[in-house]
Amino acid sequence: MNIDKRLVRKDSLEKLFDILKRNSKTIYAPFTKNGKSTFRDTESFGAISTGYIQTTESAKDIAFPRTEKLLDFSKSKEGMSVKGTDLNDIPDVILWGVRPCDASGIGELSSIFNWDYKDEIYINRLSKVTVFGFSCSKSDEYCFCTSVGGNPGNTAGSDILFTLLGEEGDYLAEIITEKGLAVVDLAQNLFEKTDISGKEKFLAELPVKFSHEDIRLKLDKFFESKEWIEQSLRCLGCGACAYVCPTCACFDIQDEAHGKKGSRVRCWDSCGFSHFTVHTSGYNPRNVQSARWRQRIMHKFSYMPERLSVYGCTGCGRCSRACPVDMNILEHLISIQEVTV
Amino acid sequence: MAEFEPKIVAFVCNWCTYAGADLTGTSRIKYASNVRIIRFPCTGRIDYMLLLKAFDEGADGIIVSGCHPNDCHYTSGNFHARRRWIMFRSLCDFTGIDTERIKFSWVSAAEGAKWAEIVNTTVASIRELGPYTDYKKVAKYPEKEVIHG
Amino acid sequence: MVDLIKRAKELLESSAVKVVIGYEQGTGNKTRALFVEKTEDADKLIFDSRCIQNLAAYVTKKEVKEKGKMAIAATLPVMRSIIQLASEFQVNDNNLLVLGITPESNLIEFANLVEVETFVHQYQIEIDARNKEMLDKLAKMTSAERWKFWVDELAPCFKCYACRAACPMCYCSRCTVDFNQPQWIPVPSTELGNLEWHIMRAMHLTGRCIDCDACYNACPLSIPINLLTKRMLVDAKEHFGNYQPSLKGDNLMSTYKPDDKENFIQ
Amino acid sequence: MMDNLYMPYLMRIERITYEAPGVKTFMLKFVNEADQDKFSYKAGQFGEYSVYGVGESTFCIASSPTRKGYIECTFRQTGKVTNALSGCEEGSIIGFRGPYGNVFPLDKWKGKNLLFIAGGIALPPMRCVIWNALDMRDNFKDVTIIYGARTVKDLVYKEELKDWELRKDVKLITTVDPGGESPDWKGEIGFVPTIVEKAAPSSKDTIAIVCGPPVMIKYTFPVLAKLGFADENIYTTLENRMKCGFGKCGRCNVGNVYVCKDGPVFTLAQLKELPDEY
Repeated sequence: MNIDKRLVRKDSLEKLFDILKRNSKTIYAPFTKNGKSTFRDTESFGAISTGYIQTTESAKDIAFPRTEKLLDFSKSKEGMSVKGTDLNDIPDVILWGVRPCDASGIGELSSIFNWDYKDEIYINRLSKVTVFGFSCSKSDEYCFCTSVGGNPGNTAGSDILFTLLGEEGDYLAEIITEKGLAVVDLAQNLFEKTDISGKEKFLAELPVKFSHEDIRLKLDKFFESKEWIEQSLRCLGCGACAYVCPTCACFDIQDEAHGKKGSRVRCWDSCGFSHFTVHTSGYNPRNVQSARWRQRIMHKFSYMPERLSVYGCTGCGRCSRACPVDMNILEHLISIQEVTV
Repeated sequence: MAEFEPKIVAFVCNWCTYAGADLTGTSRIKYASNVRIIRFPCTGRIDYMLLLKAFDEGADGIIVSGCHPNDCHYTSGNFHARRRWIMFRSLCDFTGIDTERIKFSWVSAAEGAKWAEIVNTTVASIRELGPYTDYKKVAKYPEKEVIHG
Repeated sequence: MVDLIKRAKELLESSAVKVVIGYEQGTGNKTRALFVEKTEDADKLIFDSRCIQNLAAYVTKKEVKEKGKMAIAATLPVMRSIIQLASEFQVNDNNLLVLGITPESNLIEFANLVEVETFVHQYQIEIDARNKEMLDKLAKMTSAERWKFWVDELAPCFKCYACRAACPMCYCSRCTVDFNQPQWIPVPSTELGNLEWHIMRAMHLTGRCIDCDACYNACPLSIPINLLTKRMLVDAKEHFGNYQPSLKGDNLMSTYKPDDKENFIQ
Repeated sequence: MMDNLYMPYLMRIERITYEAPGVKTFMLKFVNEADQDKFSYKAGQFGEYSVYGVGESTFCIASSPTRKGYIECTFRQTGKVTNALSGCEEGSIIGFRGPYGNVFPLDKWKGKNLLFIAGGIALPPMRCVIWNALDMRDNFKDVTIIYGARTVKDLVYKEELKDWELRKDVKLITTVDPGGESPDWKGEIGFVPTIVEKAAPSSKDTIAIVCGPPVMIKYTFPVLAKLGFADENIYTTLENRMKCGFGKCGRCNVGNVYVCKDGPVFTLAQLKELPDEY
């Protein structure tokens, strides 16, 4: 559909929030605790964090929760009964305040969960989500969306994209999808007709720092490079980067049971953990941190483009911000581009 | 509604308290039947994680008991255990785990009556405190569908 | 830090050590670990008040250790960690040289770990005022309030194990949570499982933690998990006397006294 | 509505065979007949077997698709799930989802000689294709099986080995590591690569299928090369750690190749293209 442009007054956002709540929508919005922001089920407009360049955690939780039931089982005298997750229980959710890099990350996550085998739990969760993207008017030294094909006003992945028109201004709302339109229908009078164009001047300026195509080509012959060892020497092998990443989808499957009842659950996992690939025999194909760091970069910039035709990185810079030892992905990618093979 | 019957798990050492509990029985001393006894070679072997798991699996109270100091079959197992209990108990206190629900005691093989008394007073006090709903609420998983942050 | 750069160059030139672990300028206002193997890279070494990462976490890292003898730029918490690690046989004079940085930011080189220990023992481990206040606040709460506090604080934990990775004392090649027979702690992030993990972490660090705050600084969600180990430190002091890491290896939780006092065992 | 990808079939353990110390074979039947009807697989594929409350474990389907109405799996008791499986009795219900992965291209092999080389617990992944080939025996020329284990006790499928030994249309060579023989052992003594070299099967018109512990594979490939086998005619199966089985969980990839989707069956020629991460 064509993108429909509307004007939303500054003070209308709160009204919109209330209308959505009255229509029994669950609203996931940025919430700050201990100075770190994540997306939470939010009851009041006032609780929503604002002014962030980027939330600490990504919004992927909404379609790919950190811990998620796949099925329930129970044993009884009559035998074993197994029941899959009831997809009808998934609520309609508004994902509020997502940055364009996060919104576009949904597409990359989906490419994994739709690859050949369709993961209907993920698909159903996502189908219930309406994404309210908010363009970026600020960026920091960790941002690099423009280097991986995005931009601070990218509409990809959002159902409605709000762009703040100047510091104290109103919002330009771009209605991108049918889902977005459905929201407009609930609050017609808040979305005023407008002929404003040219949101670009209100967006953050972010020069391109590297070429992701070049990186991909470079990686084809980079597997054995010593660069991986040098880059990963200070990496401590935690999972912070993977867990805050909007596109990291690696998971583990575990059974959690109490007595005769239990569930099989899917939970996040990370390729950075030393035990991620260990065979039962004890043999580990990726037995050093450099191999695991290489997997992380190769997966995002070589394997995913080759197999799924998308890059596994949106340039949000979260992993670099979250890293306890300052592994800066942007810096490492630039040095990969610069190093001669 | 039926009266609340506390579920108590007792972690005891083989050499003293288990033998003591045995004596309670052979002496025909009656005591509350709410206790499930789990026997260990020594109190030194009783990992604090086991106590947490007992609550996780629905216990309302816990008894940990072994040989009196200086009486350990392995000389020093209970001394090590005592240090661990001191620190674990204060960590429980700090994290808000109800320390009233974990009773520590020394019961020798000759103290059948003491064992009965420990069990009876524990059952009585847990009955007073009621079911450990605070813990069970948090352990409600896996009934809960999705755990968001 | 001119002294440090000079000394690092000398050590590398004379092959006295193969790698010098220090700090360099990181992204923005951050600093980060630097591994100097070539003398020319020593010029990147810096030291200032921002250098708070506990570098002792690297002396047990396989990939770093394999390089050969290490020298480490060590602030007081790092030195304490190293003494504790030495008492647990993880480092020794043959594989580690300590380039101490005094609280006054002066370079002080030690001939051996015994000298490091002597130096470290001049200073008491003190909990900072802000955290002390937090501990007091928690102490005044009711048990139920504390329970709620911790369940709420730990619920966001997604188990990235950055706390474990950043802690110099968490050097086990296979952590309890990586075992599945038995599975003590659920692999997924769950409310109770998170609590169990952090209780277990605090217990494993009791008598070993030297209060460097590496776990808290590493946590991407800034969960105040260091309060747990701090409280353990305070309580250990109260029950078993003043605690200092020591080469004698008499770790608090692996030793006992027949007259240890308690008031709760019936 | 789409099917839940993670929903296993309920399987009843019909029969348990004790194969070797710690090794058992389960014959599994579908609890729901409807599942049985829609289920089909080919030799080489694998599945996720689960004990409810414990977890899932990945291994191949060890029975031949030509034998209808059941599947079999053989596993060694090593980890959490295999321990729990080992504790199951006949009649117990376990979970199975699959089949996943690619297959041995039996159709492509028609008219050729087949040489199966297996070591230890790696006979099961090959058993499906051996029986599959034997059940359509006329399609192939000579069939040779070389199978070795550490000791006589560790040889799996002892009954079937007897069966194959008696068959005139199969040449079976069994071997045990030096020191692993029993007083009445009549087979070879020596490591698998050595025995392959000694047996010196012709590489002409022959497909070699090799399965075994990494060290056996490592030393067998050069022997086969010496015998004149082209890399394209040597097949093996990889067994990387997996959780999902269908290319999502992110564990099993070797470079950009996913063992669960692109494998587990690979030719040596394909393996040589892959980075050394398996």
